[in-house]
Amino acid sequence: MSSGHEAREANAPSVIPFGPQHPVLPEPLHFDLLLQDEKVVGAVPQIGYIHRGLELLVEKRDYADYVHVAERICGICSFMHGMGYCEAVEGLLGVAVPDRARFLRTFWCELERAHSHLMWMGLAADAFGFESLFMATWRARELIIDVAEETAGGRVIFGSAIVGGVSKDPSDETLMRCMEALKPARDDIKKLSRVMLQDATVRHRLEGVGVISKEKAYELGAVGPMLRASGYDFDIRRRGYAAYGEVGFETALETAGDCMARAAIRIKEIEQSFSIMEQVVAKMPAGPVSLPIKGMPPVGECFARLEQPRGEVIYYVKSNGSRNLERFRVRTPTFANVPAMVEAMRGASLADVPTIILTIDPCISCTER
Amino acid sequence: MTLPFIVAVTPPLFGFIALIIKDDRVRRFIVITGAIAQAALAIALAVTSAHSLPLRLVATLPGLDTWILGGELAMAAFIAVFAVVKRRAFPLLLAIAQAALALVGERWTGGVEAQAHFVVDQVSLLLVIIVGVVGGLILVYAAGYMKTFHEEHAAVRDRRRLFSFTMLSFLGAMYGLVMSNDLRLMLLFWEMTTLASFILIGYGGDEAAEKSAFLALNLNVLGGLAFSLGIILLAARTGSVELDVLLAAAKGPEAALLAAPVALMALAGLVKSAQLPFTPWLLGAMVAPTPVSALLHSSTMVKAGVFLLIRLAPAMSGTTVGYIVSFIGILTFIAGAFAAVSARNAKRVLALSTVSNLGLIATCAGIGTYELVWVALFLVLFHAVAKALLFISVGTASVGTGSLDIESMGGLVTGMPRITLFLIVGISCMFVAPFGMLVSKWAAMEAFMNLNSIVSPFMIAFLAFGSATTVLFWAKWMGLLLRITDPTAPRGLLEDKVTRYELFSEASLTILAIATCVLYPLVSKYAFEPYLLASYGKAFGLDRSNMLVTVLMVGMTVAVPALLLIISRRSKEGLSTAYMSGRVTSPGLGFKGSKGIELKVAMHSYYLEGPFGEGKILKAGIAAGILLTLILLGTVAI
Amino acid sequence: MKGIEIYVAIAYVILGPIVGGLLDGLDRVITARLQGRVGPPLLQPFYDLRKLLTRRIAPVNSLQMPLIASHLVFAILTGVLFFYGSDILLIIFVLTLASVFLVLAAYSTGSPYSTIGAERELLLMTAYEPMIIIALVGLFGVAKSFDFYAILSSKMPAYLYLPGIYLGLVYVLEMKLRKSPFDLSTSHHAHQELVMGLTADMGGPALAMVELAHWYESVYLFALVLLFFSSSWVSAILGVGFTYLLIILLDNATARVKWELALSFAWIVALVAGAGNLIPFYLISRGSP
Amino acid sequence: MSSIERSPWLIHYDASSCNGCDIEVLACLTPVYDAERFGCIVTGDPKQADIFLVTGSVNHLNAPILKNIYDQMPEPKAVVAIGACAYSGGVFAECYNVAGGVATTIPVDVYVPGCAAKPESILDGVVRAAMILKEKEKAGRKARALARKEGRRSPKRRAGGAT
Amino acid sequence: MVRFVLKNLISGPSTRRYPYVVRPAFASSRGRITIDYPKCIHCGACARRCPAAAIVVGKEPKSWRIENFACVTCGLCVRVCPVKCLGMDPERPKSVAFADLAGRVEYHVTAVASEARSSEARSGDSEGIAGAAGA
Amino acid sequence: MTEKEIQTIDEIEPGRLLPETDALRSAGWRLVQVLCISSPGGSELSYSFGRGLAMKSLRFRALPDDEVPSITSIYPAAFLYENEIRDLFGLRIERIGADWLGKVYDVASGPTGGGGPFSKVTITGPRSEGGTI
Ligand code: NFV
Ligand code: SF4
Ligand code: SF4
Ligand code: SF4
Repeated sequence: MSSGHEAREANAPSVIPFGPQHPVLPEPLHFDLLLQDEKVVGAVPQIGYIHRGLELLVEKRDYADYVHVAERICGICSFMHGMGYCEAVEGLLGVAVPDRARFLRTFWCELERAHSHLMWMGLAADAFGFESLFMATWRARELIIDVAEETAGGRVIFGSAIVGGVSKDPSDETLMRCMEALKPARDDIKKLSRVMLQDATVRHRLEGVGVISKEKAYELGAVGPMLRASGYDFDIRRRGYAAYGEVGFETALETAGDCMARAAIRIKEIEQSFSIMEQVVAKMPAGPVSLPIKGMPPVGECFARLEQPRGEVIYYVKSNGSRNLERFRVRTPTFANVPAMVEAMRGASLADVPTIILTIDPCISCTER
Repeated sequence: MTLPFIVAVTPPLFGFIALIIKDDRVRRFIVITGAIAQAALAIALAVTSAHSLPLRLVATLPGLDTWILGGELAMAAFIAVFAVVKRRAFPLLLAIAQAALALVGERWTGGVEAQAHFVVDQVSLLLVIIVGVVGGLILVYAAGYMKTFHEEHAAVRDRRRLFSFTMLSFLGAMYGLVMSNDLRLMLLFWEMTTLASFILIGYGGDEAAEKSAFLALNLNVLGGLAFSLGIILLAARTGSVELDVLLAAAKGPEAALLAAPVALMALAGLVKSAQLPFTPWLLGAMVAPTPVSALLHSSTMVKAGVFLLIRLAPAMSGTTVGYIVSFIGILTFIAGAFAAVSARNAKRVLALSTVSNLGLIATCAGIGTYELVWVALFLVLFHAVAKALLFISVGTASVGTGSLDIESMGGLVTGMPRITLFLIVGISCMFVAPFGMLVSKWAAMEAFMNLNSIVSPFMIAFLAFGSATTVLFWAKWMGLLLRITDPTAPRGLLEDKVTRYELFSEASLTILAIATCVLYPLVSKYAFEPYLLASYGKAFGLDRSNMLVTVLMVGMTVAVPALLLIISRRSKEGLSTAYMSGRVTSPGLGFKGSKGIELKVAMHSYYLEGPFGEGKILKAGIAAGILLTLILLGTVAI
Repeated sequence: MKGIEIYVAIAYVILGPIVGGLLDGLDRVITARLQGRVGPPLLQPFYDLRKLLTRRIAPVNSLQMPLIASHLVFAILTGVLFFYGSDILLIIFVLTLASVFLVLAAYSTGSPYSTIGAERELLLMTAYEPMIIIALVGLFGVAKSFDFYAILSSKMPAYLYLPGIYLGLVYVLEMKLRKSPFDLSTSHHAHQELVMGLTADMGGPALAMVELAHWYESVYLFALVLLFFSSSWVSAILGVGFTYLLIILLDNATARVKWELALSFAWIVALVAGAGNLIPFYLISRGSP
Repeated sequence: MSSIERSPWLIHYDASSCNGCDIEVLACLTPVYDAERFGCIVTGDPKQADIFLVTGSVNHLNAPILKNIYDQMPEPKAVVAIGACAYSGGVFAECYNVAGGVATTIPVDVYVPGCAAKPESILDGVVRAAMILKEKEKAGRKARALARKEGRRSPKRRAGGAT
Repeated sequence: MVRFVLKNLISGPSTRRYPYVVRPAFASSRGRITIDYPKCIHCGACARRCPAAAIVVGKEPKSWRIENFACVTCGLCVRVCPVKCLGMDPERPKSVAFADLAGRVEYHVTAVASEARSSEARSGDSEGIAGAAGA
Repeated sequence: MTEKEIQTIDEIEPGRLLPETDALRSAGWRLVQVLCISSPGGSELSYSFGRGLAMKSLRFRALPDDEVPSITSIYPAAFLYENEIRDLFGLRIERIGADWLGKVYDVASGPTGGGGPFSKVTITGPRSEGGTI
């Protein structure tokens, strides 16, 4: 049988298993990596480790209760999953949520975006071996998380979205106080962004790595920061769902299309989130935060589209008139970004693999559901 | 007849017998007997003459210069015939030039009477022993290897009789060369080695072999021409053709006159030792069967080149010629080391490392202080033993794995545990303290430091970079050998084709390699220091306590791992599996990859084409080498 | 002549790990503080080591443990020779020997992460060796000796003559001590592309030996730094302390670089800061005997 | 005697968690919670880990991986199952690709409640697991001593010649 | 970054020294479900709607129990209870060793009809990590 | 605030998929999602395309034994959607650019007799052994 000696073809690449258990990947994901020295000449991903099949669960849950499952599609973009599901169901029902609920939803969306982007920044820093930057970003993130817990009741799974509105109603004073409490985080983030964007070693790791051109990004269906970093202006918030029609913000854009550009986009968006939150708190209308939802949903279907931290997400619900929906489906941003990620990986070096995987800010949990 | 003479003629004598015997087994017996006999004679010569060095011998052959001339012309004719048969114009031209030069030169060198035709001193004896012992072991190895070689390569015409003859004669020529004091004689032997190597490199008989053989021939004959021109100039200017006279004169007022002849002879040495820009011939010579490579790289041919350079060291020391030679040497040293990083063919790695090490020897010889000559001599010794061991072990390994690609030696420790041990010892000797080559490099650094010249920091910097790089490719190779992907696999499955001749030579060389590392302080004390004292008036040896440290460390380096290995011999059931990112692993590191496809981990070493691409480094090196060579020739013209 | 040296060398064997462990522990505390954390207790490295030694884990193959143990033995031996006053240039080569054993141990496992770690460690060795050699040559230039004690007692403020070389040495010490930005082959933080790289297949006692060897190594590496500040006690303490903090600070203020940069930068540093310092220094001091 | 509780090294594997518990595990390392105070290091390498933190539920694809990581950890070891998913599958218990909690595949030593589990809870769990490890180590030592007394060699003695 | 980390060094760690210092939970935190058991009418609505199947309501004999480790604290049961006897306590439940889980059902924060106790009463049984970390 | 205008859904003949998709691509639309809904009588596939903030879908029904052509020749990035649908719904999709060989999620209740966990198709004929799921 094996003599311990391996016959080799000249110049054949090395084959190594990358993942599913890999400290640099917070989530299980496997690649068959083909390497020449440290250059990646092939990467075949394998997913499925987190696949739960939760879309099918909609057939077993009351359509209104399913939001608690939807929230747990992912613990990072959890609130928006809950809310997106709600938006889709509300569209099906043809109801409009109260104004205060719209504003609170916007507030939490942006809170989530900020914490997600900061989390990403930390993980990315960790992936390229910048431990203290990781520590610093996550420390700033804790302040955001505290605000989430205080206003919504949960640290990562906010749990405040329900069909017809929101389940928590933090007082205006609480919100103001929270905005105040976020100040130090904002200051820290400003400093850390400078490190992220200007430090020589970080630039060495990010600049020119994993470049995707504008055309390619569009073509491959990339969304969110991935697309905007290549210079394509696309932000579903422009559709003005929730309270986005009533706040001002500028779409963050970069043109380089490399890892650094994606980092820059996210950094800009953190600040943008804070500014939207400020506007929302300032304009917060009074009133109820939810509508009573009764009865069965009508037969029909509805799409809802939201801008998640990682990009556009598309929810689809279809009802056959019973308490249980017939089909629920979510097309998550990472799902759309995977082809672009595989493209970006081409010709990278092994040390870039984590960086590139992380700059699309992958969420496998969202992707596999 | 004196012993030196017997030593020199014994190998060709056995060669002749081998040439006429058809039966394989009888011939093998003859060759092995010859190998052992000449090795024994070489040792005997060393032992008996140790007290009375240097021996000065006068050849009593009447009409010696006519014989020499006849020999030169015969060889030129031989080359010419070959060139015509193979339809190659350049070698023909060279042959004609060689003959012409010999005839024309006769005017100056013809009547010169030599005081001593042969001088045997410590340096000669060092080479004699290397040629005898290492060369002899290679011949024993060849007896086993060539049989397997022809079984495996049915396409190659079996010309083993010629092979044995040439190999043995090669040793004879080397003996003559290293003992010659009369430069005309030295040139004659010099040309003989050129011719012998030409035949051996072309042994395979195919296109590539022929091409490489002619490349080697062309460059070395060119070198020979320079040599011959140098002798003529020497004779014309000083009226002498003797090496010791030359060296003595180099310290006197006539030194300036000698610059040109020394430069020309050094050039010949550089060619033969495959320094840049002449390196390609040695790299091309890889096509020859392994014993030939082993012979060319360790005890003969290239060693003849550096031998001449070391001989000339006192004359080059402090002169422009010397500096140029040392720059060519250090350039070759670093280029060879860098280029070896990206080489995948085992023999090529060895060849590049040879080139690199010879570069260092040339550097030392070019600067030519007594300390550096000490270093150079040790480099010659350590390199000869270790390289021979490596080449022949690689040959054996390649038969087992069916490839010369070092990648195919991955995990060789399982398939060929004994050969792996030999290779490990050989590799260790090449790059890691406290083994020979590194001790020499260390001594070289100290010597440069003591040199207190402006070139010192440059040389040290080059040395530092070069030797750091050697770690890269040697350790990589070593790691590759030890890679165990399946610890439960049975051992030694690939060793069935290994003959006992091969094992004998390899084991002997392994022991010899370690022995030289242990015994080198003695060699220094009893051989090199007296020599240096005689020719420089000063002796050099490393600080005794440091030498002792290195010797003790050799002991530890061998003993500690061996001891630990023995202690840890346990049953195999207690082994765990390698870390595979959580993947469940089947024996031999198989895993279920993406899409459910079964894969096996395949790890390849780094070859770093980017920074260390062999092609571009050699190209740059050759360009720089040509420039330096032109400068060298320029000094001749001036 | 050799009297006190033997005792120092013996003291090193006994106290080396204590000093090395404390340096490591202090490093972890300082690092934590730099990151705004409390960090582990100062003695944490010793707890870790003791724990590792009690863990029971089978090796991956029969070569692994002997090779790792050899690594430890030769790491200690390097230090012993160092403090015994052997030629430090030779010691640096022995140091390479010790590292080679570790690299071979990693290779022997055949596992992908260990192997890549080993390759990278070799690259790092290639990267830092020239600079270390040049540093020693510089020290030789100052003290005209390769003996630790001779240099120590030369009372020359080497850092004044060799500022470039000192900086270059700090630069490559980051590599030798496996600190960011050069912790490519293995690192104490798992979040890197190679898992633990070089040490990926070492657990329990195997890792303990590697750690121990690392402590032993760090002691003489800092002793090497000491040689630059040997002019007085005050400067020695300040100099080494400063260097230690500088290394930790750099560790915390940089991302991990890729091997291309590590190699080319280390070489450039060796050439510019090292040789660039050496050559003028050599020219100036050539006149003096 | 035992030092394992002073230096519990962690390995984390995300079985099929929603990331909620995962990022809370990571949060434990960051300045506000700083698990290193207890001597914890997160190592990615099972061979160096003492405590196995698992988040999320098990499915047939990740079960062998969990098992493999568990097997590669040296004895004694402890498993901490974090979050509702790791306990029972949480809200996903009924999904077709969820086999259940971590205990369906490897023995669990500590459960940490929550969805997502809070960092404080995770720290609780880790420290608890460290105590359990200490007990296990003691028990193991006793068993080995007993075995030695009886003249048998414990079958799981460490192979390797270093110590 | 150098300046940033040096500032950290000076301003001291921002670590909350849990378990020695325990920050009180936010009032709105989702910690764990509590029950005002006497009010419960055993209608089973909470159990039916619970997405994690964490509540089991027994009709005969009457009982109500919750597995805190399966509960995802979504609060749905609180919202659907017709008599509003369920509540959300911001304090989180403690982690538990497997052995305890099997042997001591209290950790399920269970209230059985015969011994109508709120989960609150049981929290004292669970061991925090204070003791452990202090060791 | 879900706007109805994003739900332009064009019902097409199954055979028109490739030409229509091609036309959309030429018009600058990009693929944003593929949706499959299974019912006992067959599957309904919706291919959604986006341009700016607008979205429109092509929809057709595929009978249990229909072979659906892959659109990876037009939109290579569609491979993930198609692999997923094939694995989860047991639909036959032909010539996917990057084929995951039925292992994209590698689900436990893998394709039994051609169905997938999401499949509600009642299959008759040769592939019916697995029955409905
Ligand atoms: N939807 C969603 Fe996501 C994804 N992908 C989002 O930002 O994180 Ni888990
Ligand atoms: S327990 Fe909750 S937060 Fe944790 S992984 Fe499961 S769903 Fe996500
Ligand atoms: S819903 Fe309320 S009343 Fe009904 S069983 Fe549950 S706790 Fe009791
Ligand atoms: S909070 Fe949610 S998960 Fe917990 S018991 Fe109530 S309904 Fe069930």
